Amino acid sequence: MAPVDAVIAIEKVSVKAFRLMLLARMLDDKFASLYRMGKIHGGVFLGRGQEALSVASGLSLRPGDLFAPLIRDTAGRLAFGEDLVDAVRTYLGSGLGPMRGRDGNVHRGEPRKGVYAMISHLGAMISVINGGLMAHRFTGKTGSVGLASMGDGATSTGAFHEGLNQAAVERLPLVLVVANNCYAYSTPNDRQFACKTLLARAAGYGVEGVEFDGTDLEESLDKVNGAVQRARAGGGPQLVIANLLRLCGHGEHDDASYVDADLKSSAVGRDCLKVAEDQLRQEGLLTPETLTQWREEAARDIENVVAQVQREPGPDPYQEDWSALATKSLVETQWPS
Amino acid sequence: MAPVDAVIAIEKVSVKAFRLMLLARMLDDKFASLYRMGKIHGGVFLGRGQEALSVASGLSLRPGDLFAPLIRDTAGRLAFGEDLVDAVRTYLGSGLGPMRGRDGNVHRGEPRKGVYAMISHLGAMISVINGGLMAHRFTGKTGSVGLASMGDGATSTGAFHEGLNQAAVERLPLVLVVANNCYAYSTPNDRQFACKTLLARAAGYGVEGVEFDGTDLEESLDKVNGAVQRARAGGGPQLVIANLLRLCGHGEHDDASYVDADLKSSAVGRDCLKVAEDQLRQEGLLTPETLTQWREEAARDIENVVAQVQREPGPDPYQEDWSALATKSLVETQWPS
Amino acid sequence: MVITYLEAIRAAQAAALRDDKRVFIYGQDVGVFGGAFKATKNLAQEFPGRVIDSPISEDAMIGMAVGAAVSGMRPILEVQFADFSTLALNQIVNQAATHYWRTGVPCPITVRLPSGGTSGSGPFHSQSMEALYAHYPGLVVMAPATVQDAYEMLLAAVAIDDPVIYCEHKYLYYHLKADDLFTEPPVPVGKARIARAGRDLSIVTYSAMVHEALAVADELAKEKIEIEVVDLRTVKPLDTDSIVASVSRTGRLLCVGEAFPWGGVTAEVVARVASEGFNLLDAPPMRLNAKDTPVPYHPNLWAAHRPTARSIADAARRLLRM
Amino acid sequence: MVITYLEAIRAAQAAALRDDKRVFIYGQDVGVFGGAFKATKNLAQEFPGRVIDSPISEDAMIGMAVGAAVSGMRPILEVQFADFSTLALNQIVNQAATHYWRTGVPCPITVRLPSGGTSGSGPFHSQSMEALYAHYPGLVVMAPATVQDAYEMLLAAVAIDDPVIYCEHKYLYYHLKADDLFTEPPVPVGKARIARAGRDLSIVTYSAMVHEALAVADELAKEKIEIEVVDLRTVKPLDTDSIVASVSRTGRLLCVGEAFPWGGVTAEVVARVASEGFNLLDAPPMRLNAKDTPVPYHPNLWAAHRPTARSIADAARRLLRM
Ligand SMILES: Cc1ncc(C[n+]2csc(CCOP(=O)(O)OP(=O)(O)O)c2C)c(N)n1
Ligand SMILES: Cc1ncc(C[n+]2csc(CCOP(=O)(O)OP(=O)(O)O)c2C)c(N)n1
Ligand SMILES: [Mg+2]
Ligand SMILES: [Mg+2]
Repeated sequence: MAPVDAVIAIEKVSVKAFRLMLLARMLDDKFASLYRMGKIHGGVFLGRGQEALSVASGLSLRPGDLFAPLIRDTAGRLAFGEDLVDAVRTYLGSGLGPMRGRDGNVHRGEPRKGVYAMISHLGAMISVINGGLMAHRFTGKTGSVGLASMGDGATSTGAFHEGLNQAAVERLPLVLVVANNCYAYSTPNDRQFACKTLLARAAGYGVEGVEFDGTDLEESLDKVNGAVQRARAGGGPQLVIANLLRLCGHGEHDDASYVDADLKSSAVGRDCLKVAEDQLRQEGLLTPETLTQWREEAARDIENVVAQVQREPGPDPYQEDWSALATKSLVETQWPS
Repeated sequence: MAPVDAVIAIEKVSVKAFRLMLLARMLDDKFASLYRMGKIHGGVFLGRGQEALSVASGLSLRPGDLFAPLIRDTAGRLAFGEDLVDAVRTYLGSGLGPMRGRDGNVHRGEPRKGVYAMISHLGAMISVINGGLMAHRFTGKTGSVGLASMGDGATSTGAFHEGLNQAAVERLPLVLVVANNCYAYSTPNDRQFACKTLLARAAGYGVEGVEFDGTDLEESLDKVNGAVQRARAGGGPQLVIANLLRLCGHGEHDDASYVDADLKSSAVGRDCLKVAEDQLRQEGLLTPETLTQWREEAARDIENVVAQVQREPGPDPYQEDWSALATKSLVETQWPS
Repeated sequence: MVITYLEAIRAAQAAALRDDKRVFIYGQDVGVFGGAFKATKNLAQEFPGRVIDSPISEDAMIGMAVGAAVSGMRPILEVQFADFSTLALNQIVNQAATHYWRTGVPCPITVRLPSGGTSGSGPFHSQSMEALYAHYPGLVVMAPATVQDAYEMLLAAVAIDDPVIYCEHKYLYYHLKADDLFTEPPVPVGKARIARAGRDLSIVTYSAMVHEALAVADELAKEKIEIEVVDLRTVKPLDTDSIVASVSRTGRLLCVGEAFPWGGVTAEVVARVASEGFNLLDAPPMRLNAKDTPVPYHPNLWAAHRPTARSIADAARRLLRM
Repeated sequence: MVITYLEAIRAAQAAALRDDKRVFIYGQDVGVFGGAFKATKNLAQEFPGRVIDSPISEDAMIGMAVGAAVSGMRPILEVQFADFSTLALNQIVNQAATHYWRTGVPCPITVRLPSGGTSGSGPFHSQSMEALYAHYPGLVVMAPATVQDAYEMLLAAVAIDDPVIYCEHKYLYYHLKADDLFTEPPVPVGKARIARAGRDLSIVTYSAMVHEALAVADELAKEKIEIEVVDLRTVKPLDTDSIVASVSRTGRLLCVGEAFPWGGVTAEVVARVASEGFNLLDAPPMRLNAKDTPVPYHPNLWAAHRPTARSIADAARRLLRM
């Protein structure tokens, strides 16, 4: 049996994790409803069903680590310390957000705080994390890790391969977390790869791998944290495969009617939030009252932030300097001027 | 014990293979000497030390199959039926060669005969082979296979990953032959990948794999042929890893001084031509007299062809239509005209 | 009957699949799902085994198409957004585009690139990449602006023996409608089209910007200014003759494009007119492009980033005063 | 002392490594081997742990540089040949080039591209890719033509807070020599240089073609024709002021580039001069590029494919008669 302290620590983490999952779910739901009301300029992409894994990624990291979240990582971002307002500002394109209305929705980050801003091209963030870790190595910053999120579909990109192999050659503390949600947009696993499990890839890169049920919060916390610890301790890159199901469309424009009904009713189709709730209840860590209270608090926080951001001005094209260079002396004259 | 017929067949193949290896080695040597005499316009890249594997690739294929040879495949090309004169014409840039002086040295092919013309970008030919095999599938051409050659270094490219994964998903009869010659230009394996053996990659794609001593002709014939047979029989993609050493520079401009002396004196450093010669001698299939005779024949053939091609005119820029499009009505006017 | 630009693209693919056994379609989610934009809706069902979902492997997608084309097929590729074709660039410009010239064996592939900006799409789902492809030898680069062209040029792309980059504009998908697929006499591939005749100023443009230019022509017509709008249709080959002929009628050239400002179609057009039609010009030729930053997400910024009817009209007025 | 263009590149990297701890070099075979062209010879030995061999993974090479740069380093990347940068294009144009604009955090990487044609190198080891990179917002694109510029601009590239594409010409590596690294006063980055003054015709060009143009100027000087040669140095930003100023002196513009003819530097230069300096031109501006095919292998074809002193002189004479 684990010592009492450790049990309490784990419990606390799972409680914290659950609250973050709840917040993420409700924030995502809010984005979906704003989308339906036509208040969002582009697409909306949710993490529904993936919050347990995502929150585990965010909570396994500590300040000084590097994180490259992907589109379904609302929970992980919040867990790593993202301010609610940054998420909302980015979705609403506020000029005050970290992306200043230049980029939107899930394409946000704060590199100086260790959160890289994803580009859309799948797989492309892995090598960027590697580079950040190389910088840490060069500057003697030891003990940090970098975690990159990924989907099952993204494992087919050349960038995935080059990035993981690069990390392996340099033996970098990269944790590559694959949310295998059975689909890449409409494309099922069997049109994406032919290996029985993506875990089989680990050996081909000479890295450690672990696979688990990503609908289970405690499992997720345990396994992701384990991988992060191994990387931190010098064990080299870690390939983490979590099996789960996306419980929403690819984006909110998509009804996901292509998702196999059998999968939905199978174990991977469980709602991780419900699973976590049940776990916490059974462990006596959650009462209906607390849940209601947490929900209310989350709802209030979200409503407040959304209301605030909706009052904020959009970016002003006349205030923009319309240049993509940091070196202002090299900016080209626009034609015609 | 194998039935007598089969033994004879194998012997015959190894004899044929040895003669082709000898021819390839001598042709390569000729290119090297032309290079030193300043008679070659660009680089020269040899297959020295890789002839056993290469010839096994070429001999395992039959008409109707597809082949994407790489830079060290003089032997395999000859084995698959390349005319000596095409190789020489390409190296010398003759206007009469298959590439008409437009492309040169190792960048030659005759797609209509099943030999694709490699581009330099490593890994890029795998998916092209896949496409040819898809065409066969669409047109009901069954029983054909496609073989792509590759180096250890090329396994780090995104194209390698995407191509092999694509073949696996489509379960195409692709045979991917990796000549692991321990170096990519000057870069040793341990700066290229971190897996113990590249064979460990096979499982990650859900394909069959085989690894062997590529300095051994009989082993090479046996293993490559086995993979080709499995692919032909519907077993899906095959990853073939052959270990050997490049017994020359990356190109003839390179003295390969970076090659580890221990490797040179180890088993992978054996000269496959010498190994094959010894094997054949021991099996009573080769006498010193035949060897001398074969050498003389090869030397004469090569000298004749080189002499002929050297008399051929180079391409005439005034005869070129200087357009890259097949649809002549769409060719752009050149500026200025 | 009303048919959209997107439906025309779907119809052309259906016709190609129906009429030519060598045709197949390959791309992410193009199968039963019908594609991210539904450009292949029902085609997998109608043509079993010939509309194939690919893994997320842009490089291998084009490589596979090249191999199939060289072996006799006529693949149509859908890249989910043009922006992702950066990952296929090598196979396009070095493999497909060089193949005929190097080997004498044609490589007839059609690469469909959902291109151009729409509100809220941001830096990575809005790009216009025609300049990259047109720069490399060996490719035909199309950018249809009308429903009829969307249909006819896609069929032409499949029929042509060369690799074709077919830039279809996402904004036009649903916004552009026609009463019929065939409303005008067909124009051969490689020829520009006079979308509207005029004699005071030529606006030379392509793709979605043709419609902005036409709106400007409408507006300025109220001031008795006659704008001629030239729709390039293919940006490579570029129909210099028709462009110069238009400038010879109007004496003034405004070239408009939605792509980034350095290089690209507008530079090539203006450079050619300056070289070949110098004496026809009554005023300096003018260009209007997007701004030199990534394509912004917020509609306020987006509208200011790319040319619009308003900024085109401003430029036209300025040019007319010169 | 005699120093080659290649040695200047090596020297600049040595100086950068020596003076700035944030600098490291990453690329295939750049380590103990010293690089395919020996541009990093001995640097791994002199600066242990800071000159690192990469796997054959161009996409990951640039991605890693971006991550390192964003976290405070100043990586120099060597792509073995410019032609292979097609495989890194996505990371360059979408990751590195957009980073500052999107996040406000600069991404100071220097990507060295051994560029341009040499005899016998063929379609895949000869390309000039500056136009692709200049088209995308967010990049500085350099193309040094002299030994001094090779040195000074590479140091500037490392110092600049933006991603720089540094196109170094392979033909100049050994052919171009100088007595000293510093023979002329330094010119700021972004400014063109008058490589030779003249008043009859401006040849605007860059990289190896500067030397062809200078040879033409020498030759035509015998006929009392004074050619002004403008060396662009950076193709983005493009120093329009200096170009227009030169044309204002000569009235005639011939723009020469070694790249493919559609789009690119010559189109951009001619288009800008036509727009901004229209009234300065006494004759139509003229362009000379390579032909619209891949770069050929055989020297006969190669010499006819790209501009040479001879074809430039022909074009200049034609233009002077206009
Ligand atoms: C290189 C690339 N190709 C195509 C796309 C378009 N795209 C965006 S998300 C997506 C599916 C991603 O699937 P997966 O990696 O499994 O992540 P999930 O959406 O399931 O979380 C695709 C194809 C892209 N973003 N990048
Ligand atoms: C994508 C790409 N990057 C770089 C190169 C330059 N290059 C040519 S051969 C070579 C080494 C190849 O090593 P390997 O694949 O092991 O083949 P080998 O030469 O050992 O047979 C390199 C780096 C290339 N051709 N393609
Ligand atoms: Mg998925
Ligand atoms: Mg090798």
